[in-house]
Amino acid sequence: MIDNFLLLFDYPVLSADLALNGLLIGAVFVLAAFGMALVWGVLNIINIVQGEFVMLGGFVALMAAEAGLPVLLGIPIAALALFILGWGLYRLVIFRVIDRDLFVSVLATFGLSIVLQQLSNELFGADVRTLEAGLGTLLLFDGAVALAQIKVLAFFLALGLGLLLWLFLKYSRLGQAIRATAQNPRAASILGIDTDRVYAATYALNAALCGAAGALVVMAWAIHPYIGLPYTVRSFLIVIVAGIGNIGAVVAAGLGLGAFENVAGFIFGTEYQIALVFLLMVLVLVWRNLRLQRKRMYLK
Amino acid sequence: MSLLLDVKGVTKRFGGVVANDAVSLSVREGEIAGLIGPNGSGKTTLFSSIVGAHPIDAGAVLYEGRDISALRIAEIARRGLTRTYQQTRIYGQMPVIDNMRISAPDVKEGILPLFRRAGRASEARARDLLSFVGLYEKRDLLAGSLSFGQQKLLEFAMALMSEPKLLLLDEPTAGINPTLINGLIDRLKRANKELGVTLFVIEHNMRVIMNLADRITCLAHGQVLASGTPDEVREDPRVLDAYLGAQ
Amino acid sequence: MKGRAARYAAVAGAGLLVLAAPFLAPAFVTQFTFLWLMIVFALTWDLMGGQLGYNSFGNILFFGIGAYACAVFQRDSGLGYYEALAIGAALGGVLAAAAAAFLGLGILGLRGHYFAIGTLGLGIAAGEIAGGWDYVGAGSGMTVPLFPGALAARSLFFYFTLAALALATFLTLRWLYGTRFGLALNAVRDDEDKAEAMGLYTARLKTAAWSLSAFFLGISGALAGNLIGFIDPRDVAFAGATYGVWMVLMAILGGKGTLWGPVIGAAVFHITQEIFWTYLLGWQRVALGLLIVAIVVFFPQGILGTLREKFPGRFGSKAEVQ
Amino acid sequence: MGMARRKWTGKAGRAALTAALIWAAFQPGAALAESIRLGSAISLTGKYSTNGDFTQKGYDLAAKAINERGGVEVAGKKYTLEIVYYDDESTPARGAQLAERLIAQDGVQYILGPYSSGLTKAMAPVTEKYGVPMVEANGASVSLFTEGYRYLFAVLSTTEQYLQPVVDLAAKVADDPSRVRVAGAFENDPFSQDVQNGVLADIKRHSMKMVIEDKLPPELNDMSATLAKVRALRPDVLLVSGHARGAALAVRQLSDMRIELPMVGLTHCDSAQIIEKFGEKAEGFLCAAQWAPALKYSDPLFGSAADFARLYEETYGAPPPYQAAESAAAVMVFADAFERAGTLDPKAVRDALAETDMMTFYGPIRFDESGKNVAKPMVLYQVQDGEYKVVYPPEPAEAELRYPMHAR
Repeated sequence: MIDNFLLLFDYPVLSADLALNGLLIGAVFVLAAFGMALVWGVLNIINIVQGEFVMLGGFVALMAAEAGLPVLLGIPIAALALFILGWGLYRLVIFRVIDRDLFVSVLATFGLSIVLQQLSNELFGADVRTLEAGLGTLLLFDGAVALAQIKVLAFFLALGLGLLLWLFLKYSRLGQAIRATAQNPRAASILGIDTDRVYAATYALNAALCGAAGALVVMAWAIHPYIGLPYTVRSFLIVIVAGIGNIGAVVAAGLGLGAFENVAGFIFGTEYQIALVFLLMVLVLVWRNLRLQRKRMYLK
Repeated sequence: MSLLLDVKGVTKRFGGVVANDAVSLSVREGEIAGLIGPNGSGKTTLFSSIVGAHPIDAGAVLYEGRDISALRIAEIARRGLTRTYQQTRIYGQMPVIDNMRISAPDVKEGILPLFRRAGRASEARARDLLSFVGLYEKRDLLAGSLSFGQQKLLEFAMALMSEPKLLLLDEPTAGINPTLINGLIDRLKRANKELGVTLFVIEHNMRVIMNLADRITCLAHGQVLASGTPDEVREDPRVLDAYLGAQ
Repeated sequence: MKGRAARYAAVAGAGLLVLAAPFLAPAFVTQFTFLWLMIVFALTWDLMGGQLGYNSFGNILFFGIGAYACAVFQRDSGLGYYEALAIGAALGGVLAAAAAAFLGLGILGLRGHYFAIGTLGLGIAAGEIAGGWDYVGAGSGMTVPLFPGALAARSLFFYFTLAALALATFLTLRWLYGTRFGLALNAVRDDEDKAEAMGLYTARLKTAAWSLSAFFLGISGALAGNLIGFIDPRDVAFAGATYGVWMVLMAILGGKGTLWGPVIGAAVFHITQEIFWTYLLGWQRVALGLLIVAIVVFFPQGILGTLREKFPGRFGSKAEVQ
Repeated sequence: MGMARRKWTGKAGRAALTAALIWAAFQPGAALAESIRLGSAISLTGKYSTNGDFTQKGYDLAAKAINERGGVEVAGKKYTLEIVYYDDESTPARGAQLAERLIAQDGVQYILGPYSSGLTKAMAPVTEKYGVPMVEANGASVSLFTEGYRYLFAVLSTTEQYLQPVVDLAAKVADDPSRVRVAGAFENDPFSQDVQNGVLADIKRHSMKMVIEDKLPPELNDMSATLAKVRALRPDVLLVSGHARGAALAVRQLSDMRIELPMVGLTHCDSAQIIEKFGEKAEGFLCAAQWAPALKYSDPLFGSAADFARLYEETYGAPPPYQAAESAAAVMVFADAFERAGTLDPKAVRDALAETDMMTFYGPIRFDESGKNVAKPMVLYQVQDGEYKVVYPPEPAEAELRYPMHAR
């Protein structure tokens, strides 16, 4: 651990490498976190199946590429496929848990996540899978920092999609209906908004965002059927740090988490990387709660 | 009569909104004090400030001569200062009688007394208080299945069970069947006289509070507008203005 | 009283059955032993989730602490098998309870789903840390000492120790729920702010409940580690995806917040699960996931809760006197 | 009312069905007089399910081949082989429970091993305590053979031998072995930790220097932190052991990050299908393997190693990874032991297993005291022009080592 730390001083450019690579994967976390914030804010459920949407998005992109389609086309295809899946899941299960205790939705979506994991295991096998987008590598600082171009592309695509989402929520009719429902579902339904439809669309939109994120993950990193939970936790972590309504903060928190993970994983050892993410989440929760407790309140 | 509660210049802000602005008032031992004011005048916020549900921004709350404004709600409750809520709060998934049992005064001593068998006297007192508010027949029902008015009475009984010195009641007659209100006023008075509980009551119903309270304070826009005997307050033109202006 | 006599007879009958079961169906001893373990899981979870209203996804943490503490003690103490196991199990229970008390300082201040997710994070992080920590064998896990006696004796030994643990847990909780401590737990569950405003020591209550839950789980971990014979950090000790979730499910399936619900839930779940594993080879977890969804969506009250709603007279709810 | 009644009959029906299922679940499977039942709990789901699948295919192929030849002859009577499977979900706790179940409930008296050292470690105490022989083909961890198990037999070479050849080769090509700098990334599980211990001993022997020693998490999906270190320190040799995942990620990310090293040694290349997946990028990687189709071993059942590969490919549509080959060999070992024991008594079969000395398409099999196969060496492939070529040891080597790896 100390060795690793000293190494950073011996090779300062290493920190740039780690931090940059971390920022790039952070953009994908941001995308999934957008979706989580959306579903949390509008439907008031915590969607544990989030990470499985990411994973499935990856497999859809993989299948599309194996079917001979251009690799990058996998991103919209994954988004579309997951949109449909999200809509279907809403109609089958999610609508039944919306007005219930939060714990019910946590457990129900957890059940769904087990189902999707195992189905993917049966359908696609348990291997790590990656997809070659056929792009090159960007070398910076005389080759001391290498960034795969696909990661850079993923970064900008993720941020671009985030921007699109923001525009969509702000200016489109459906987006406005979503925001109205988030603020006050009863008032929205009195005003003639079909809240059930809004819920379905929101949930499907979330799935689509995760699907696109998954397609980027399989192209730039790797996926396997059991990759989901860490993505769910990361989304959750980002949302509780940033707050539900604040898109800028979500971006900052997501990128920060990516960089933190990579640097911390380097210093403490990759075997502790997941532990660090989860511990960080616990610490953030407790810290925020303690601060509120000074005001005699608690996290709600 | 000595001062049991002395609120000195209490200010409470929520963001930019000043809910209580340098409020000063007092409650004497053994009396029934009233707190009135139009909607949004900061009455419930003041209650929350007194019992320590949230920190106050300025001023002091003196209870039995000691400043309790830094204490937390449970600490304050243990000293015998308890409140009820406008939106009644009871333990909905527990039977009525268990709501009473867990409100016994010795639960405020710590964890260990909880393992002692509740004394006969305590059980008897729970039953008596339920009879007192007319809920004895319902003692085995889940508290959540009671009507709103009954829950209100249960909460009152629970508060009495915990043997407070000073009980803050937030609109005790709201949601109570109008034909029962006279009975309730009578019970509040009996609780005050017979059990020796000092009462501080927020009330919207003017007839009730004029009938009940020894002294009344009127809040408006977070500030004390007037205080005095019921008659003084009733005839204060500022109070009339505040109510008429607000409605 | 006639009811009392019948009750004594039932208790005696059940006791005899517990004693005789391993001899009646010797092939199933290990299955029964795991059933006792599941009952401990469900009961201890329900103490938190059902009675206190704190839905923990991380109670498996205490199971793992118990398993590791005991295994390390057995490895390093140099005592004989039984002595080391007994002291190790006690140590596991105490350490788990201490961990609960310590972690509770921060975590028990969280409420609702924040508590659920915070504990989930703790459970998973614990597994990952154990998987990287060389002192406890890191990713290679730990093997516990071999049982000194004969094969049949081993099975019976673990059957009876776990049965005793389950019984002790059950009786402790039964006693506890009869005291005002039990009422105080329920008060926190129903309205924590109110409980606090009434002067209850909610923080201590919550810590005490979690520590008690952790104590029994710690002991169960110590015994289960020896029963299984091999402790893997993520898949045995901190098996969040299996035991960790099952304990929640079993309690919910049987009926949260009741004494018998978790016991019934554990039995039904264990049997269902074994059937899935036998007949749905490779698809068992899909079925399990669907079962989870179905349970929480359609029977959030659980078996006992649903029965109480339908037949209040026979299943002890008092909600019908109205 | 009608509704309520229907509900009730539905409930009664469900209850009856459940009862029937429970009853059925607890009936030991009816034993066929003419067959010997082998039991196996393998990973059909979970992180090892790919290799679990190969294991099952290997078992099935061998059982089928033996049965088509008329089965096993024990004391003049012919028996067919039948395998009972359970899914251990890649978790040791489940594996141990299922082993117990196979033996105690299903009455199975011979166990075929699970996939991975971790699972084998969990099941060995169970088979040991019941005195049921287990022949396993996928648990190579050395620590399995230091516990004094008497009923455990492994047809494969143990873990510490996996990457030793790479270290030997590195010492051979270097001018001065003591100046060779080695980097290692090993998954945090029993198998890879043993691989690591094996190479550490050899590295010490050659007085090489270990510059990176990383542990990889089992839920691995990004190696960039380790590889960033590799980029900075430029070691002469990189060793990666992390089952199929580690192999796939190493190939992929080394190329993504443009890191070119003279020598990289991996395990599980063929099950990770690095050639199929990465093509050109896989060139030059060294891969540890228990077996290769190019080897010159043969037996009367399957013919040569190449014949086995052909049969496997005809049956399953893909070439066999070594996991399938060693699994098939495990079944052959059992069949051989049954015939030599001349009885189906587990103790006698155990003694016959201990005496095993046979040649198979997979290689020679002879167990030492601790139950591991000491007769068969490991081989090392290098990916050369899109094919696996055996480059070490010199005896079955098909091609020269390319060094540095990207040289042509």
